[in-house]
Amino acid sequence: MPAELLGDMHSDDARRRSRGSPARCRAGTLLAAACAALLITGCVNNPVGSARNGGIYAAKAAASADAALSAVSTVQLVARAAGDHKVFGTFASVSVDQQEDALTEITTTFRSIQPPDAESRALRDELGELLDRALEHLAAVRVEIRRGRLATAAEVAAPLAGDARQLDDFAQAHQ
Amino acid sequence: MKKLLGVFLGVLSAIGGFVDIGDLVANAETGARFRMNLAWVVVVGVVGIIVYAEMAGRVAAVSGRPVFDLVRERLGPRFGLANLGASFFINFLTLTAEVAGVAIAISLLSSINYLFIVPAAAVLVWLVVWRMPFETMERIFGLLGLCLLVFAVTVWKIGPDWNQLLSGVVHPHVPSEENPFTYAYYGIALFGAAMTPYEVFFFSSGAVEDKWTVKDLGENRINVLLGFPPGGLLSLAIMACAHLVLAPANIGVGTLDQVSLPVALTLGKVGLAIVLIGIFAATFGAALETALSAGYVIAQYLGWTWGKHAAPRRATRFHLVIIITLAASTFFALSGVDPVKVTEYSIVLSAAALPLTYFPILVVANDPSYMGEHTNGRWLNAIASVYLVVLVAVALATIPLMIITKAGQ
Amino acid sequence: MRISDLLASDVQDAGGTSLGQVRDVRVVQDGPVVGGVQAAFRVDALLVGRGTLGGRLGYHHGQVQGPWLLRMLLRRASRTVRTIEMTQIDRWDDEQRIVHLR
Amino acid sequence: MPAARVLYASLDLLDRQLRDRHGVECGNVDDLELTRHDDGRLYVTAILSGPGVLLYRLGRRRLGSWIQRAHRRTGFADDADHARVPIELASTISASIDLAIDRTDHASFAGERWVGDHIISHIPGNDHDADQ
Repeated sequence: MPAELLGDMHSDDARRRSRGSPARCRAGTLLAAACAALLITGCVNNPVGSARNGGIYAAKAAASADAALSAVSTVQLVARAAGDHKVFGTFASVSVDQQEDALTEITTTFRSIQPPDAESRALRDELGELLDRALEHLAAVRVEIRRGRLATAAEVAAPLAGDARQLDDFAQAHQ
Repeated sequence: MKKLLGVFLGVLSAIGGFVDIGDLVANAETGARFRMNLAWVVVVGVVGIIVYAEMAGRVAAVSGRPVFDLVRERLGPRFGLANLGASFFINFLTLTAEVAGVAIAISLLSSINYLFIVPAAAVLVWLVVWRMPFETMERIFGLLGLCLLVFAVTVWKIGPDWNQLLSGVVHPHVPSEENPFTYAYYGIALFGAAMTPYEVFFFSSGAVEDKWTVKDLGENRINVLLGFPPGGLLSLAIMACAHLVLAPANIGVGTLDQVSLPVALTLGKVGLAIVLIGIFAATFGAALETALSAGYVIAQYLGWTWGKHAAPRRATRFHLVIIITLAASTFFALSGVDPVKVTEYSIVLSAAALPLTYFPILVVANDPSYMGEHTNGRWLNAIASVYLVVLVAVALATIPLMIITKAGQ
Repeated sequence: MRISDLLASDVQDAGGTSLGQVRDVRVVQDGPVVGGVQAAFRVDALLVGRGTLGGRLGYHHGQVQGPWLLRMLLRRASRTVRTIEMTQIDRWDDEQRIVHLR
Repeated sequence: MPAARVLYASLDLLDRQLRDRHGVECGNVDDLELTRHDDGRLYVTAILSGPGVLLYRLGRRRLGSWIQRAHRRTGFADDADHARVPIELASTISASIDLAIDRTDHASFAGERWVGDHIISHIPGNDHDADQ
């Protein structure tokens, strides 16, 4: 609803006192400024809250596992496609680099959340281990592709299948 | 015959020009996460942009007045200024996303890190705005954008179970593991991607630049009616690819290479090359339109001389605004901000800002002193009014949903 | 003097009670011929009241009719707009921006 | 004699696009000047448009007037008020308002010329008409 129309609904005296001063114009620019502030934080990094109780921690762990699974699956597909000559070396290396960056950020963001209780600490260790292993396997694929050995990329990516399954099970278990 | 060829090329470039970084990301993300359950939003969005763009084009052709000229005239300078601030900010975000998209497409072809390519891409955009004639610019990038039809070829090649695919479209439901708020948030993102305001700023300003008259109204309708629906189908093809290939592999779209993966897996290197060229052309064309829109909205609000046709020396402040905005977008893209996230924010906020420019256009399209016998008909007004209510509802729901779902987490 | 001052003026009747703000100014091109070409625009009446947007968009004293939804919405908002002829005006204090009626 | 034309300032005049004699945009109608003639009646005597005028109308009266005065001194060689266009020079008043002047001697051109001289003219190809 246009602001000016809303303005008419309020009492006319209030508007007369602010007569001449562009109250509505300030409201518009305030709205834009609020959007800008909201965005800049949102765009740069995913704001991470501390997990107050185990339930929230488990949900965040599951979300991290889901995101990690996405990166791992992508690299699996890209490695297999590279082996089948379905993608260029350039595409494969850029794609794997980006997924590695994504997985690294998921891991650091997850590690920065404080586990509130003993059970959560167990979850952190379990998922932490899983993420590190996946990161290792993913790095191996990157190196293989970066060296141009596309044919063997799929083999090097084989362990990722196990990581993917475990990440998927973890995510389902703590959804 | 030449006229027919002109119209044919116009329709093709409308199809090629419909999809931009917002459509690529939104449709792939929703396909991967919600399967085809949000496809209906694309259909609603395409009908909306047809109504909105046709009205804006007709108003520009009959009254010779582009969008932001009318926004100030009809809403007054104060509310027009707030409207200008919001629209310019969202256009800036979209421009940043498009420039980053161009750079990523090139990096996927050349494996140079995309951050190095961003400045070069921005300079290339500026060069085209500065020197290339309007029609040539529209034609080249519109037609090259047709390469994105390879998404449709991919869906056909995969040969999916069509009625299973269509069931998602016809009987949409919120998937069990997703909450309705996120479903609504992605619906708004899709809607904002389909009904991008900058397309209307560009469309109506282009009509004034090309000196459209009442004679061109027919061509305007053909371009919109024959150009946008196939563009919408192309968006659904992108969604279907993600649904058929990415969703089963538990892949959520976070980067542009994932969007093109289904094509590569199905059609191999040739398909991949074509889709990357298509993504480059679509995002480059959209970067041109958003860069020009930055100049259009400010120049039209303040009454400056503006226009792509005239030599830059005859519209100096218009071109200065474009140069400054492009430079600012380049710095923002280089600041390490996640390009897919910026795209998401730009399309969601676009959806929220739609009533700001849609409302004045709807009013002017109903003003006989401007439009004469080209004033809106009863049926068009009925549809346009329904969309106004939908747009206001979307606008009110966007910010709360953005907070509840933490931007679609 | 500028019309923006008049548009920002409050209209008060002889007793000093406010009738609302000047929403629009009606001008008629029937003044003395100026520059040998056209008649001058004479300020003929003030539109006073609350609903601004309806008038500004053209629903109140303009020709905009449709769409039905907006006409209903905006017509009701600008129901209270009243036309005051210049003859009813005693004086316009453009410093204080108050129009005093007779 | 046809009935005299009736217009409403906010609806039909203010914020309209101004075009010069060649049809080129040269600012918007930011405000209108009123003058009281000896018959006691108020007449619209000029269209006001240019830096500071819109600010004045938006409520920033002092800042608007200051910018207008400062601009008047620096913007043009002579000391005429280029932000003021006598109403009789408005040849047609419709969707936009055509003025029987050249945009180069209108107040809003000062900014256009400054940007042209100091920035745009230094970039090659600035006089190339994009449509050749």
